Amino acid sequence: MDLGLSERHRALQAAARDFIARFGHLSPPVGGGGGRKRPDRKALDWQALLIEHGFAARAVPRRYGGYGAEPDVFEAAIITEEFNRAGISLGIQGQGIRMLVPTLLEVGTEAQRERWIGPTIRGEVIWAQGYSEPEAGSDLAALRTQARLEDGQFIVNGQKIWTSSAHFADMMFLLCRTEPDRPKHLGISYLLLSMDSPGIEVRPLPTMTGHATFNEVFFTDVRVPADQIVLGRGEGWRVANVTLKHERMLLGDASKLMHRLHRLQALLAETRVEGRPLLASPVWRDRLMRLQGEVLAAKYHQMRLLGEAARGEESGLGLLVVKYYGSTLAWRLAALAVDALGEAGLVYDPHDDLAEDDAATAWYADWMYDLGLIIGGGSSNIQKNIIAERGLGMPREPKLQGGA
Amino acid sequence: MDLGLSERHRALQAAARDFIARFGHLSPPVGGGGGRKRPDRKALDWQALLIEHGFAARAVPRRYGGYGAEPDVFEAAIITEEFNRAGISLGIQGQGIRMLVPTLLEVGTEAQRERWIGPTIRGEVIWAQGYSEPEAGSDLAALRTQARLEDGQFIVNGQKIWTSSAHFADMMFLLCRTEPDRPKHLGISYLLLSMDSPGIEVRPLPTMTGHATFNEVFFTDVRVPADQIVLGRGEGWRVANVTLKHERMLLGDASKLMHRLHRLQALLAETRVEGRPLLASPVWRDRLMRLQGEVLAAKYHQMRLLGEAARGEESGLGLLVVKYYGSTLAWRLAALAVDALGEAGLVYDPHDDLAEDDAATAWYADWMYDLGLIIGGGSSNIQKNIIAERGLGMPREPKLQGGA
Amino acid sequence: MAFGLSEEQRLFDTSLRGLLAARVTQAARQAAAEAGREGAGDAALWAALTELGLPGLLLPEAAGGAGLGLADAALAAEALGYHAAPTPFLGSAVLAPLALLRLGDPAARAEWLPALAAGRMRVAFALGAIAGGTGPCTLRWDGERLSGEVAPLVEAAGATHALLALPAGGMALLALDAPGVALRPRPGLDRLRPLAALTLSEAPARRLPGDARPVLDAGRVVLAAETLGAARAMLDQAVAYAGQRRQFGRVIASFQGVKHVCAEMAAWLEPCQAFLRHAAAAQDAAPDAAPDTAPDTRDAEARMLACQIKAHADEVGRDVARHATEVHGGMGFTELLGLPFWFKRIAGNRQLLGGPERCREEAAMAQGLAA
Amino acid sequence: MAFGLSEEQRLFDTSLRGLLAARVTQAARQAAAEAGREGAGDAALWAALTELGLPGLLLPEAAGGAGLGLADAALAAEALGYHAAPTPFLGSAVLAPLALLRLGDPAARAEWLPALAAGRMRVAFALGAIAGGTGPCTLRWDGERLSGEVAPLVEAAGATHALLALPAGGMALLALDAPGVALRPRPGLDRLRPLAALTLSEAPARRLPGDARPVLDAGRVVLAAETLGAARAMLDQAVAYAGQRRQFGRVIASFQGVKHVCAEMAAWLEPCQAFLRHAAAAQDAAPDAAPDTAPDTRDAEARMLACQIKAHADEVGRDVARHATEVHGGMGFTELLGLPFWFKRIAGNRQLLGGPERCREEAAMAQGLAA
Repeated sequence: MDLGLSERHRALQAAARDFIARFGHLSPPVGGGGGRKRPDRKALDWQALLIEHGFAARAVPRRYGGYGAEPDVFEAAIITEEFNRAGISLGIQGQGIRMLVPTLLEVGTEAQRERWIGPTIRGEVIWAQGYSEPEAGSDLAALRTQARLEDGQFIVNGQKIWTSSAHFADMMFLLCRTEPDRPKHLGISYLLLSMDSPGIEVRPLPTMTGHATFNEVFFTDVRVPADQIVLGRGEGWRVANVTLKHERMLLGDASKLMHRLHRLQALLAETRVEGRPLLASPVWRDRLMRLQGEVLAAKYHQMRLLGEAARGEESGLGLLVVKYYGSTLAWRLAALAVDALGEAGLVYDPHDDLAEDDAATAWYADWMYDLGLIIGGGSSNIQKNIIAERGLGMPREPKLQGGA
Repeated sequence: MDLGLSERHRALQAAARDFIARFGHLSPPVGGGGGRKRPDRKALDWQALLIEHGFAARAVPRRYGGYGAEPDVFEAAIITEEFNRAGISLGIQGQGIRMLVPTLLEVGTEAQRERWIGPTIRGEVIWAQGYSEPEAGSDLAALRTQARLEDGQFIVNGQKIWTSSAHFADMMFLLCRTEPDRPKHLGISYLLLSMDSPGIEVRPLPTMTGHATFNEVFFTDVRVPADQIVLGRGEGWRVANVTLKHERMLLGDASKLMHRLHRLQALLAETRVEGRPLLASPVWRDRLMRLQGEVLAAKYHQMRLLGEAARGEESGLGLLVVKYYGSTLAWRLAALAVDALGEAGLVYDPHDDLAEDDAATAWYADWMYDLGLIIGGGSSNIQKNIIAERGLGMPREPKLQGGA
Repeated sequence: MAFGLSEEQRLFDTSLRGLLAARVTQAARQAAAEAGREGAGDAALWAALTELGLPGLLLPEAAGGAGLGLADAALAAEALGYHAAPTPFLGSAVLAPLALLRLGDPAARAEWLPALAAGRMRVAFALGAIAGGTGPCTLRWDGERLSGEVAPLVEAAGATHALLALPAGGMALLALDAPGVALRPRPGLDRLRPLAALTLSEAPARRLPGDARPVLDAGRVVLAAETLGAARAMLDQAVAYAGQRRQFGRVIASFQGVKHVCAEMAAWLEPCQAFLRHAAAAQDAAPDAAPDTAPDTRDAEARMLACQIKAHADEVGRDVARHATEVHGGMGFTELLGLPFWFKRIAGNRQLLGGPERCREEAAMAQGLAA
Repeated sequence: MAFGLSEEQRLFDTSLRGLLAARVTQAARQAAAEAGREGAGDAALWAALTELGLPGLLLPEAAGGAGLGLADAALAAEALGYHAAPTPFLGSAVLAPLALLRLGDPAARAEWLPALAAGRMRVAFALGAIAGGTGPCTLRWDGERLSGEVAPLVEAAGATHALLALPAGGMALLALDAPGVALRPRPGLDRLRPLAALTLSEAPARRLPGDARPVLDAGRVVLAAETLGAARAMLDQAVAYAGQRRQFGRVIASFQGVKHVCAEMAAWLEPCQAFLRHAAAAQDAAPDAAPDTAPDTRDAEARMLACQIKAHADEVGRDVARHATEVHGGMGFTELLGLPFWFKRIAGNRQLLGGPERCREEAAMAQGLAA
């Protein structure tokens, strides 16, 4: 149902469908590409085609190599929905494009924008995110990686973890402590550094999915030119929050849930036990229908948030619940799939290129990776604190005697 | 299956079955009697018959009017199971019999035992429990009802809430603060007082079930003879813990769950939608079977705890989880029944004598009352703290800056 | 629709909530509960709501109505649920108007629509025959007369008429003061929505032939709206109570245990609103279902959404009702703060017009996933 | 049985757990996972367990076994699960011995029981044909030869034999080095329980005619025991980790949010143990099921308990596996602490021999509640 689309949005929807019909055969496989390994020729060509037609880097100004449309959250949602529905790649989805580019557009210098935005949106420069540290999981203020300024260069020492594309990235945006004397949040800076710099060691981090997705990165006297700082010294926390804002408004969560629901329904229709499809069994059907209700809530809730964003309204509680609701629901969708796969689904054969995984492996990988997402970037407990404190106005955890 | 019963226990089981066959027709209706209103003639006669045959007050010494058997948790479990299975009353179940009598047996004076145990187990003297206060829900140490000693009498002032049989009780066992200068737990005493004393006002507390079950009790200069204290001044906390220990080892929780499961199964078999019993629908059957698995765990877990108690072993974690597990499971059993009742079950017609309630009303009342039980005597949060701290050895809540 | 409210809707919502906040006090609920036991409704509240135009919300302007849609009715129902208002909105302002508009002939409309719009008709309903009801329903036609029994009849207190779904198909509308009508009030769990058992012996009744499911669907959306409004009220009360109640030297809202329970409730509840509004708008967009024709895709989607929002609101509502009560501790179990009015409204709504299992199965059927 | 352990059981449990704690280190699990990819098992661990008598646990003393029951096998499985041990206990020490004891003729027993007791036979299994398996199973007899394919074959690495449930009823036991046998190792989710696809072309095999369900039931109890042991290990690790890991200036075990999650896990897990022990003992008490006779009540109760303990352990196991991983934060998602070995053991066990839905439906059938 298309309730609520304006004429302009209907036109974009039609344009997307037309593009998919004409060029869809050129799309790299979905799941491959962005994030897990360097884009290949096919992915780079596809990305260029998407930008040319305004289906990628749509709101990036032309002078930086983008399509130059006005930012419009509905347009982005429509594009995501149409491409997902058709099973067509939305192009390169790395952290550079999703997080760094909007951040530079908002708070970067003109020189930084000119140097990095174009190559990044084209997929020529791949970025890794250097935020998490082993001793500062949910507690970013506790981060320890240090950078001291010496002869016009920052000298970085320390360790990052969960850097998802570090093994093939060209660059990293890094949070580190440059002002050890200032209070926790105020001592952090946001640096851009080359992964080719001497003193960087990348070690793959083995995780439960078996995919080579994450890394640990060790820094020993790594030198970064002083102009590769975003905003200024001690402003890293502010920059990170800009990035986070873009992450939060990231589209596609509900679209991912809808897409997964459709795959799940197909799985239940295909999987037979004693000759009968699981979907014909009321117990399995009821589980599917229950999840469908929850996914529908996510879907229309996202449309509401998009509307609020478009009208410049603060979404407050509505926005704060999205991550917790969506990540646990995604896990439960995958859990039903895993149950449906049964014994035969226990064959698990992960490839580095996710697009090569068989269906059962993909479901199990999703299931485990989603557990990682529930944990990552603030555990469920942190999410619930945020919802309660910022969304419902409940008091913060009282300070401890003696502090720490 | 009777795995694990010794010959002696089998003999008791046979005796119980024989008793039920011979005298079961004399039983008052289950649900009526104990706890909600004063026992009538029929209930008193039945109680006398139960004591005579050793199915009530079994382990109370003969000199206090009991049956005089050695305490044996298995015997109690067998009796409970047989009577519940047959739908026959286990006699009067008030807080006097369940909590005060074992407490007096353990820490009362000889005079206190002689005076109160006999009339209590016969159902002639009914007790109310005076623990909870409006401002001290889960936090007993915060209780405010005061008693000062004056001319050989305690003078009680204050307010209690959740006193379940205060509107017809003869006596109350009361926790109150007698030593205002001592630290919180050490200032409490445990008094026995007559509900006929001047200065007591009992107001019914309207609750969601609509049954007249609970009261608020107000004390204004109520006089209690000084020898009606159990143990001594400031020992109330210790006495309450003795009572609590008996409450915790109370039988019948798993038996209640089993009994409820059977009623639930019968309900699903009887209730028809479009001519078809709900039990024939896989979705309803699966919900029932899932609950059956959880009830079976409760059932055998209780047998394990009984065995540990019989062997004098500490049950630790195993005992600490019982209340939380059992009360939430009981609620979920009732919730399935409520769902099964559908629209027709919305007719809700509670009587003061619960035995007169129709089946739908009884299920709804159970459902709401069980929510009260989840809340009562320490909310779920308190239960989880206890399990984590005492059962798993996790640290206590850190002290606040400044305290309170 | 961008899931926001229009200016008109916002104004309507504000005035309705203002009226309800002023009139539906704890004492008013208590009084209505007592009156319901005698079979009477809250006439003064109904009169005030009539002045605001609630009974005619869905009726065409020609019939004295406001000509609005189910999106507006759902908005009203959210507010009514939020205040646990004792009022026969569902039967009188939603089911009966829609039944007449969709299934009634011109004569029936002419006879009844103006009375409905003016709030003079209060219509109790029994739709169990097409919604998996567990109560008896032996209604049958004998010419233009109706005989048999049905229970429960819902919103029965103070009702002037009854709208009935019939086992053989179609619906019937009849006056409760007609000959051959015996109404026996029955106490209900939700004392603000009184019940009755209805026995008919050749009672005169008007036939409303055709597919009654669109009427049922609209009712489900409105019940979902009410449940979600009530659940939001319970969450708000739980957060407020936790911010005042002290235990162990702190307000309990500062304990993670309490905070996380509230956060869970909010996480479940918050995304429901847009779903509800979309499901309501879909009812307005679905074409009138002509009897005996296969519903088209759009109609099927509207059905699916109505079934799913009801099922989902029922599930979320139950969780919120339980946990908000728990946050209140013993106080939530008493009637002192009135919390059980909301608890029972949510519990009752779950059972009406088909519980979650039933609604999910119908949703599967609407999508061709079940026979 | 008073749900305690006998002195013998306590000693056995202590020595088994001691052996496992010493041998099944993180490095050993990692090595076994690598070896499993090549189709090999952990031969040294199996040899050590053989010395302790594990393979012959259920076999009569005359055959070189210990003559113990499923209660003891379940005890062993709890310990193996607790240590996520890479060993073919289920197939070689439970399913194959019971299949031969219950369905084998004297010749079959004489041929194989001593080799089983001595740990020389390692028996992979595929029981999907009678347990709602989703993999292919086209096995059929051609005289005494067996043809067709089946997958997954479980505990395949290092296996010498295979025990198969057949679609037409009964079971078959065959040597994997026989002619006509093609085994294709397949990587499994639980890398400590390797899988294979098996294709047979007129392979020589031994018929084990009769009702294979009692063998299946025993397997379900043992899987439940393993899952519960693994879940307990995850809870213990979560509590220990939370007691060390500091965030926001405190160990995370002092946050109610973390404490309550651990308390929930304990509340679900703790009551399972007695249920498990009773379900195992019920298997020992149930009479041998004679083929083609209706099972008596006692047998039916043993069936019901086996199905229910499997379903319940699967559900509790999934919750514990998820939440114990969450308590570990990102560390739980990595293999650095090895936590995924337990997670995957629990996840895999859920799928083997029938998932919870299947087991609950069979439990209903055993009670005459479903056809």
